[in-house]
Amino acid sequence: MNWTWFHRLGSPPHIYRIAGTLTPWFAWPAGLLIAAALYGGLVLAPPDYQQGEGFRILYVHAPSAWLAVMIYGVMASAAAVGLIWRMKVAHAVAASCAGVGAWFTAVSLLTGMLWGKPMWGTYWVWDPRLTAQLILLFLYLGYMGLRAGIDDLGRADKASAVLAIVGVVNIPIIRYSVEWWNSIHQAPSVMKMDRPSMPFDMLAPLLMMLLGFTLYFAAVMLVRLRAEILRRERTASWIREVLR
Amino acid sequence: MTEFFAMGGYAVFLWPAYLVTLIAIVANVLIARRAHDGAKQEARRRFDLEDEGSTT
Amino acid sequence: MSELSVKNLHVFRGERHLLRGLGFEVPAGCCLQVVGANGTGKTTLLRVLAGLLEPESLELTFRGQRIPPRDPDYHANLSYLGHDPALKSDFTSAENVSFNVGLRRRVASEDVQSALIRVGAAKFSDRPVRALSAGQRRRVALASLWLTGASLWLLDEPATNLDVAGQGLVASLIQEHLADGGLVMAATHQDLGLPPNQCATLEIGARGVSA
Amino acid sequence: MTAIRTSTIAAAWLVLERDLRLAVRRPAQLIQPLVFFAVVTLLFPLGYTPELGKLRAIAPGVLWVAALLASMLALESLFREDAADGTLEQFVVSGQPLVGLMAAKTLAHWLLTGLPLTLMAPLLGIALGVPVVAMPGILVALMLGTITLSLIGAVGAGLTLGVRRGGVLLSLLTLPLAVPVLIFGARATELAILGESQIGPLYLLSALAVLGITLAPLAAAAAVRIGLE
Repeated sequence: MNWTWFHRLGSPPHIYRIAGTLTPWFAWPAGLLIAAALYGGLVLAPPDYQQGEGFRILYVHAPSAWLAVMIYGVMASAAAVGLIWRMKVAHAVAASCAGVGAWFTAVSLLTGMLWGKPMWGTYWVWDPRLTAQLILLFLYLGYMGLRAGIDDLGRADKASAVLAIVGVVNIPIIRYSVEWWNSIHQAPSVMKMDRPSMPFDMLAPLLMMLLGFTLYFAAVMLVRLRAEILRRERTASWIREVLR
Repeated sequence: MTEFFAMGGYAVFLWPAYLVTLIAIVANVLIARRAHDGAKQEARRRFDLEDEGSTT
Repeated sequence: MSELSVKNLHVFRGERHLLRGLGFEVPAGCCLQVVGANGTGKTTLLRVLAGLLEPESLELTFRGQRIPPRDPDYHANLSYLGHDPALKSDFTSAENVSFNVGLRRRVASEDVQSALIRVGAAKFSDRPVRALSAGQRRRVALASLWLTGASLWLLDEPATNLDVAGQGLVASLIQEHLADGGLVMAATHQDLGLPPNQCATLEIGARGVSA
Repeated sequence: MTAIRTSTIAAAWLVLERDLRLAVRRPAQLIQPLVFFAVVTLLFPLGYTPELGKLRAIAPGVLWVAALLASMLALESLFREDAADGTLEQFVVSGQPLVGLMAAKTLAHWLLTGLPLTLMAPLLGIALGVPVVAMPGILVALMLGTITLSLIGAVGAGLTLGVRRGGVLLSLLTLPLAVPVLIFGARATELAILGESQIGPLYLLSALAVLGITLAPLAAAAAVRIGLE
């Protein structure tokens, strides 16, 4: 069984071209889905019996929180593939994820705080999910700090890959310990909403938004991936045609 | 229309939340685009350097 | 049949494609002198072969077996002497040698003393290394190299900081090692006084391809 | 001469013994984390209140945060000196499994930092109004927690080996990963002070320690190999 498809995945010019052609296929559906979900979430969905119109923040908070965790997972798996099979493209994928992940972790925190204020009267509430997202933000910042701290690109790729893998092992542990910490102190919990037993017209926009955000991430990541590949391929001859 | 924007009194929390998300979405698109253009320029500069290097 | 053969060695250091398709062979009992201007990749070559630096691509064969440069048995059979003599300044030379060699094989304190005598470091063997000159430290490092008795020696500028007598010591250690059927790769411009059949030269030019 | 190759355990023991002997030769470095631990702990009464009753309530958090930061302090030098004088390179080239040598170095760091901090904690606990009856509980919890801290710290120290002024980055990488230890440790200490059974958090701390012992040396070895390139 020869792994030609796998090795082709590893060849930068091939990936560079694919990334280029795929980007619009992710970008446009993402835009449509987000627009539709916005309309659905803000206009069609009925207000929540408890939180009234305020619950609509869910439509930006939950997708950002999902993106934050999902991106770290993508980053760590790309890092693992990069380390195990020594594929530069995989490291390039990991490098392309970090920035977007950190941004949306911050967004999930901010939207969480803006949601907490009307519900609990204070911007910051030590809700387990918000706390875990905060620690996740530090993991992202640590990853980006380590990458920035090492000059040699090859070494930065490998060192940050080890950190990403160590980080992803710790994320469930951190989540569990924060939930455990929250339960022993009976601290308030804002996010009762996101295990939705919501009616369909509330749930549909959320699912559309989740998918839209995911496709959006894929599109942005692919563009950054092309940049990262160019940075790593340096003087490879195939770049000449690309630049023409 | 105005009561739509009032969002049942939650406007002051809801719209900033959506604004923050919009900023993140737009910013990441710009960052990605700038990173790619920058990398292309960098590669072009390196090739010109190399062409000069080998011709002199 | 050669003890050590390298093929298709490519190494990138940051921007530069430092070693491009390097290939060479070192038969048993032979010393390969690696020469070239500074920054052309002599140290990089030795560090890659020692398994300290990951190359872009490399086909390494040692004693007829194709192995990765980080193979533990391959490491057990090699000694790498880099720019720094790998000594703890708070330890005495005897403690340093017994640790460095002891990490690899059982060693008795008499062996340590005889090694220090062999390299002329016996007189200062009880003072902490912190109090020694660079040349004296280099001799202590040579004592560990000699005592370990690994078959492949990867030496990066072995004679730095050494006086004329020290350089003679390096040459004699290498000759003795080759006589035992050992292998040496040394990045040095020093004339080791070896007969032509025991010594080859690998010139790494600006293009990084073996001359 | 056919030499008898040193076994992995013997090599690891050699590294452990070397680090301990080196530390004894330079005791100043041993004292600093302990003084730091004391100073940070004793700042809280000055910054908060002299009332022992109130201090007792925050004692667990204070002790554990101070212990966390103190053990972070000593991590900086775990690999840096060995990398500078070239000995760490010899570990990688020695033919001995690097994981074993990394485990030995981490154990040495715990014996020289984690353990002394743990033994000192009851003394500082008294200054925070902690009842003497709670001391054994605090000792056990801190002992387990500092093991995991050393293990996570070793990975962080390895990763920041190649980074100039990596000290701050080392803390930024290690502290988020140490959050579970802090949570379970502080809770175990709190239960000890209240005189209740602390078996639950102790199990969780032991689980973290076991996870750390199995995985951290692997990650530290990989990090060091990369850092030395």
